[in-house]
Amino acid sequence: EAAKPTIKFADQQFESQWINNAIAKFVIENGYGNPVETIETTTPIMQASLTKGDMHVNMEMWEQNIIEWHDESIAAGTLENLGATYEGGPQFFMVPQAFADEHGIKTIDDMKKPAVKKALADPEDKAKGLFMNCVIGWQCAEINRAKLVTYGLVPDHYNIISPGSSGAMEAALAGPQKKGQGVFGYYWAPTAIMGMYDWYVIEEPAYNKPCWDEVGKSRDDKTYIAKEACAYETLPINKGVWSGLKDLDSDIYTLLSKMNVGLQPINKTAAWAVDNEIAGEWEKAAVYYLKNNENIWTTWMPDANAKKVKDALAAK
Amino acid sequence: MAVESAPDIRISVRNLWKLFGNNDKALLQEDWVKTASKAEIQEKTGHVIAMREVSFEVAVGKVFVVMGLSGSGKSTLVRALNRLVEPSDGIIEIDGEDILQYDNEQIIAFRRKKIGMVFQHYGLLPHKNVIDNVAYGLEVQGMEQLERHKIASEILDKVGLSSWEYSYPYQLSGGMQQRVGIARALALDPEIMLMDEPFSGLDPLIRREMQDELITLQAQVQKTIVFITHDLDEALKLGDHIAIMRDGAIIQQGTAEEIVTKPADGYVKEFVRDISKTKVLKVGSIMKKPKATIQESQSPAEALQIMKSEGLDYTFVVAETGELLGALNLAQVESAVEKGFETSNRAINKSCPRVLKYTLIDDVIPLVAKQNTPVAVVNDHGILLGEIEQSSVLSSIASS
Amino acid sequence: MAVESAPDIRISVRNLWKLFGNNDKALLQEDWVKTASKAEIQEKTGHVIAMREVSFEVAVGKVFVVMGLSGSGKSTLVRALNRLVEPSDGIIEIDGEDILQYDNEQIIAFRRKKIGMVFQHYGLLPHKNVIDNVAYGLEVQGMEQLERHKIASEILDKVGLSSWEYSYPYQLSGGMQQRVGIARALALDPEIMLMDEPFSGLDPLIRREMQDELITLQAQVQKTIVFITHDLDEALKLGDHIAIMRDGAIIQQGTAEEIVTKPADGYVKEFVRDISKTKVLKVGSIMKKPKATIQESQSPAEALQIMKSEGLDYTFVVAETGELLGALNLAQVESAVEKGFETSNRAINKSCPRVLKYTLIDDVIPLVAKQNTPVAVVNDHGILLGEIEQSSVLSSIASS
Amino acid sequence: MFDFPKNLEIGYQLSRLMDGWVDWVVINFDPLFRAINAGVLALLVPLEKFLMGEPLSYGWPQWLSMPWWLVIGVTVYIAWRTAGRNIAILTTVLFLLLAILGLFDFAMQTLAITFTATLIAIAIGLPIGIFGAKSDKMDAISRPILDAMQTMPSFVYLVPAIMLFGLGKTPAVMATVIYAIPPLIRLTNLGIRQVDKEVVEAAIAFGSTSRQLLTKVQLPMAKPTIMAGINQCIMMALAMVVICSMIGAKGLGIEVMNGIARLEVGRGFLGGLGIVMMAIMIDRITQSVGKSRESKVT
Amino acid sequence: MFDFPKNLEIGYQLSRLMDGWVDWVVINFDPLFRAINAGVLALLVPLEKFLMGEPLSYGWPQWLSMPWWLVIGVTVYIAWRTAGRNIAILTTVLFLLLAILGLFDFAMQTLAITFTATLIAIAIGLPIGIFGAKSDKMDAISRPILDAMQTMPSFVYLVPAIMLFGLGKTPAVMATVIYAIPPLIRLTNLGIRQVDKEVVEAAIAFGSTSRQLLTKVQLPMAKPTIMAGINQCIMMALAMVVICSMIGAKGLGIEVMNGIARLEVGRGFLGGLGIVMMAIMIDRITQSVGKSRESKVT
Ligand SMILES: Nc1ncnc2c1ncn2[C@@H]1O[C@H](COP(=O)(O)OP(=O)(O)OP(=O)(O)O)[C@@H](O)[C@H]1O
Ligand SMILES: Nc1ncnc2c1ncn2[C@@H]1O[C@H](COP(=O)(O)OP(=O)(O)OP(=O)(O)O)[C@@H](O)[C@H]1O
Ligand SMILES: [Mg+2]
Ligand SMILES: [Mg+2]
Repeated sequence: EAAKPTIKFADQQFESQWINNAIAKFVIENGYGNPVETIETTTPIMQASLTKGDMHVNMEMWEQNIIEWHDESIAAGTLENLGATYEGGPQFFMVPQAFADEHGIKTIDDMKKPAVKKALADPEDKAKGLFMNCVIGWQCAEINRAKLVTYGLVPDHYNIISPGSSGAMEAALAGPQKKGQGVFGYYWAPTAIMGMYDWYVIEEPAYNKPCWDEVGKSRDDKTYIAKEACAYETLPINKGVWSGLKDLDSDIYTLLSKMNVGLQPINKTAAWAVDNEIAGEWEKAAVYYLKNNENIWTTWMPDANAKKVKDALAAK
Repeated sequence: MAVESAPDIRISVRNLWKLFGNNDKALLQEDWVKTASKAEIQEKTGHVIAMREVSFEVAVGKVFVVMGLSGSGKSTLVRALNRLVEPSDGIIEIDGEDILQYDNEQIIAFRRKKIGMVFQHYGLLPHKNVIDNVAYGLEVQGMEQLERHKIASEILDKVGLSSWEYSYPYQLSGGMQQRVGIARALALDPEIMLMDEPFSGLDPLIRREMQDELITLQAQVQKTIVFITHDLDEALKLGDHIAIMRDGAIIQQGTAEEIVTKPADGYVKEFVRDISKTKVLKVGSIMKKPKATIQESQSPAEALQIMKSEGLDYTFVVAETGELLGALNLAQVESAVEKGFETSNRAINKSCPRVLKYTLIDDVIPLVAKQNTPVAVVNDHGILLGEIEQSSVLSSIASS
Repeated sequence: MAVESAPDIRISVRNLWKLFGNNDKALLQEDWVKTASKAEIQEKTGHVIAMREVSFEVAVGKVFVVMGLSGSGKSTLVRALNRLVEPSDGIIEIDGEDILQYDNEQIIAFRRKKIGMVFQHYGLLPHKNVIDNVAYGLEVQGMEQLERHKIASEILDKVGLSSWEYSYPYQLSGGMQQRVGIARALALDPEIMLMDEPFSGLDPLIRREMQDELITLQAQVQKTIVFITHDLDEALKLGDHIAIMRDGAIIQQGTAEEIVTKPADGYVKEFVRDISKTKVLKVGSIMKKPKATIQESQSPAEALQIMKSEGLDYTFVVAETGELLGALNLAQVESAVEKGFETSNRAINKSCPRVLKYTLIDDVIPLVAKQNTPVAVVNDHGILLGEIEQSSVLSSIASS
Repeated sequence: MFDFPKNLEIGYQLSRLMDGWVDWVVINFDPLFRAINAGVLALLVPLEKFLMGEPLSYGWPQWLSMPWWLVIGVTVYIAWRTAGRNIAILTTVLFLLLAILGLFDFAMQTLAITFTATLIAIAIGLPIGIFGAKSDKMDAISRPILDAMQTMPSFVYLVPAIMLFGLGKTPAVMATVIYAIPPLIRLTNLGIRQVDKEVVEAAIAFGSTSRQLLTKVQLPMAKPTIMAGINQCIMMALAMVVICSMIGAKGLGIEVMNGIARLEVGRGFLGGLGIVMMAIMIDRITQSVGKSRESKVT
Repeated sequence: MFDFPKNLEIGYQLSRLMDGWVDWVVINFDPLFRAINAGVLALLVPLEKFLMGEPLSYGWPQWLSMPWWLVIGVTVYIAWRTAGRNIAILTTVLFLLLAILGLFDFAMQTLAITFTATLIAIAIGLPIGIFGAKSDKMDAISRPILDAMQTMPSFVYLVPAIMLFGLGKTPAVMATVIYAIPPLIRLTNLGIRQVDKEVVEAAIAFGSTSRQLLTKVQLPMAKPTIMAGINQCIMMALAMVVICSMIGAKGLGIEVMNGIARLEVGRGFLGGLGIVMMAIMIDRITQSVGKSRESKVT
């Protein structure tokens, strides 16, 4: 059955996507017989490729961060959103757990305490603390800024620093944890960094739509200060596929549109991967997931395909 | 002052100018440039004058030597002759054709057939072996490898490098490299050879050897050679004609003798100061008329009387035509008178030494040194022209 | 064969060896190396032999010239004298001290005080102006700028560059740059000057000028000079002693005269072939004993008899001590006899020309050329040693 | 005091304009870029398969491919012939290290791309360099362009390149060529200009046409410098390995990216070490190709 | 035929080991790196503020800062004195372009980092280069290390650098120094080795100590080559601008990152153009500092 087309997955170099790609790869290769290729890339490259069909599937689009492109591409008919891969990746502000304990940090207002600020001092401007923002050019970077301004942390108490890649962001968060020092930043789950270290998620006002609209206004217009701010909405993490995928292989298209791995199972799998030091062999994580969550993944496909997957699993 | 080329003139250069710079031809239209000094032109226009109204002729088979200090324009001149340098103005006629009118194809053909060049730093192709270097001029003409190697091989034989054919230039000493350079020029069998300080980089021993070889070679091949040097001895040794340049102009040209005896100015005089005159001057220039000569028809008694009255104890006997027949000394005349010979003729020493007028003084010194009597100077037909003595030779040496 | 340095010997070099390579000292312990050829050593060990058993001495105030073809080890030798090159074996004594035993500080002090050096390519500091170049040796000694500029200024005056103090080397011609090089060496007022082909890069006119200047300067400053050249004329002009090197060894050393008249081998002979002997040989070497001389006490009649019997028409009159008193010719003697003088003494021409035995032949040529009679050769005390004639001078010229 | 003459509108309009151009090119020249893409891949894919010991085409017998030990053997032989024993030993050691660390296949992918990019760079850069040596005007024009090619961050042209060529090896090769070609052009230019003037004069004096001058004299004599340019070109190409991996070209860069993304410094470092080893290997070999001639000549 | 001698275990253990080292350094040397960080920032932050026309410290009067037109004026003056009229005009035009495109502040941030990195590179690289010129052994040892510094992808050492210093300017400066220092070291070494042997001999012959030889002869004469090394160093530093921005150093790279992240090719291109303009400007000025001497000397 060499004639079946290769399905190409984007690999943006973060853990949950690696696990999801591995699961999809295992299922497709064993259940459907299509070869699967994962393409290591960065977000902008993924954007440029997915709409051209150089890549077919992105298991985690995080489209809020690239919302303009997402909406334009959907409108132009080059991209399809196939719905959630899992229910929602939470996004939040956080500090190391030990740091929170030491300084009694609970809410976002606690971050204004002079002792906290001092511990997080910006080496370039010792009078203020430093906030680790998300990647330059992502929407979250502007949202975070808008929120911090409204909370009164910026510009009076904190400076913002933005990394240029998720790798840099992780390194900036992991360094202080290794040293047992404080760091204040934005992140999301499920991620390796959340699994590796203990973090305290800072309390913010709960998400609500009017508040978020305010934040959105400030996001788009730097000069506008939102009247209120609140925590991120927990949005589902969606699959984006090239609009030509349906024609390329409708079975795979159908499979992907049904595929929802579930937040809890994925978190568990990620934790297992960390504990077992799988050293980049993500297939092991996929096998772990598939063995433990048969009830979930069998719903994605017809029985005949599921049988093949089970056979393959049994061989592992 | 265009000179009609005589048939045996190979190179004729007339009023050649060269200004280095972008605007040379236009500048030469301006009158002040023609007379301005080199420094002045450079300051005002940024152009460097390298040749100024250069005119000369070289006859077939002759060696024309150009001398002058560094920067005087020697290289520019010689490079103009095969248009490696494009003159700003003037005429260069080679065998009667104005090569400055040649188009690109003609000039390439001209370079391939008529004119060879030898460079101071040899200018060999470092990536080709000796035989391919020598054959280079043939190669660019499109000659087959077999054929051109055959020719190159013969030439290398001639310059004594037959066992080095497959060596690379860097494996050869300077003298050997320059031999390759000469062989390369000879391989084209050109009528003209341009040699720009070919021996300047060599050790003195090797240099002398190369000069001697060039002389031997030239005797065989009879090329017309333009040779640059700033070594005076080299110029004297090799050159038929010598030109001396300063600041782009030829300030004097002529034979070595002319230049040494009549330097045009103080600069030339200084230039030739160290020269040993005996290597330049001919016997003719220091001979004196004999006080008296004896006609072959005069009797010994008459001869004796003439000699006594002039205070001579040695004199020459000539025929009516003026031809030198021999010499007589006082003792011989006296014995002839005693013996009663009718003519002096019978008493003379016919094998008395004689030298040609055109001999270099240097070459007659051994003869004169041995001879206590004056030596006769004759022309090609044996006509007695004068005599030289030890003292006159010594004076000529002393005056250098 | 250690030679005890006489008090007036400034440089004494004994059995100096140099092998370029990492293992030179050890290699020199091996016997075969001492006799092996340069090529053999290089092939077997990769070491290049640059000095082989070099020994010589230079007296205070003398100019010692080293000659030889390229690669013969001249530069290595001269560089060893201030330890720019570290000899592999041997002894160098300067004023009786073995400088090879000096430690780093001593050698720096030695270089600062005792020994100056002039380089072929001038070796000027391109980023310093002329006066700072000249003052460099003083600067590194820590002398104040004002003081060292004063000294440098004086020296620059001496070499005729006083108006160029603030120019940079690139603005000077080659000859001027070399003058700066010489001034730099003189500024330290060292006892010894090392000069490694200082004039080789210069145009011939300028070169001669520089040689003349060096001679003038040396007459004033009286340094002990080791001078390298491969130009024979330069060597003759400047050198008191000459050494000729080949493949690292000195194959002959001595005065110019010794080398020219008794070349040690064919190589040296070839080397000196072109030399004009009259510039090397002294009058003493070509003088002959007069056939007869007249004692001042002898009577004119006796003198006449001696002259007749020897066939002389010109002879010298000497005192009992052998001192030359004057000359007599036949006519003078005859008239003295007529006049009845008692001693020949009264008749003599006291101002007859005489030359010293140590005069170069070249220098007496004008005199001899004018003189039809033999010229007397005397020593410093006026004692008659012999006579020279035109023919003997000419023979000496002819034999070169 | 004075106000800043900043005019953001201009910048904005300018950038929109450029966006428009890129779109226009992407849309209108698609066939051209498809053809280029096909050409590059036709060269690159078989080379990569060959180096990785895969059959060049489906259905070909396995023995028509090159097993890993043969790749090593041939490379070491080349190193030995051109660069001598020491470099050959170095090459062997580095290759075995790559193999033991499991980086061999990645290294071959990287090698294939580097090699292809270098070939293309030579094909383009050599003529440009030659032309620049002959024409001062051309030289003056090309200089700032080359400056720009070297300092313009490659990220900037990656996105248009992907739009033009799609994801994969071709934009990687193109980006590499852009980044790596300037030293080749510069050194070719320099090398030809530096050829001993007297030798050039000699060649002209013996009747060379300008074509003969170029092929028989200038290029052979400039070879050491041109080789240095090629060497530099390869080195710069290797500096693009990680970026190439970002746009789907695989190779050693993947290891680096993966290592970094997971904060496994060691893994990234090993990947980086793989690149360094390749670089040292290729550098030493190509450098000695240039030098061996040079040291002979001078 | 033969099996691949791949041993992934070794690679894995090796990378774990390195991870361990990095952790160990990060945890144990924190005070040291804090001190370095403080040192670098003490140099860099005032410089940046100065160039951007901000008061150096809170409470300082505004006039103690440098307005944008003065920055331009001074730079143009320097360009004019060192490089002549043409380069001065070029500098003016490029500066005004930067200002009009709204890139001036970014450019000044970039300039500050580049300048600081270059200063540090000179402080470290010059002595190493000098030492390398004196000792063949040192030279042989440093050569592969320099190769590695240049070809090791900067991503690899960025992660540890960020862990050590946190996001910000210091790791950016450090990464820039690592990447940009090799040509400076190499050219310093080369420059000193190339000094005319006869001039060195002359200096020794006149009794220079080795220190005097270095300061009075070798360094002044090697200056053109060393300046070329500094020039190269700056150019390489500018090639790191985008990467610097990725780790929080602000500057022109931000524009590039923003443009790319939003697929606004034009915006990224303008940012890139800003870098190119800075590069051309600095290149022309520093190059002529080196050349003016050289052309005088030879
Ligand atoms: N290509 C050129 N451009 C500008 N000036 C030049 C050029 N070639 C030569 N000159 C100048 O022309 C003048 C004559 O130079 P040329 O090389 O002919 O002198 P030369 O007599 O051969 O000197 P040398 O003995 O040093 O070889 C010099 O002043 C030189 O600087
Ligand atoms: N540093 C060195 N290392 C190795 N060999 C050297 C070195 N310096 C000189 N030699 C060799 O030593 C020999 C003598 O060289 P030296 O420079 O003393 O000759 P020279 O007589 O001064 O020649 P020239 O007339 O060319 O200056 C030559 O064979 C040369 O190749
Ligand atoms: Mg010349
Ligand atoms: Mg020498």
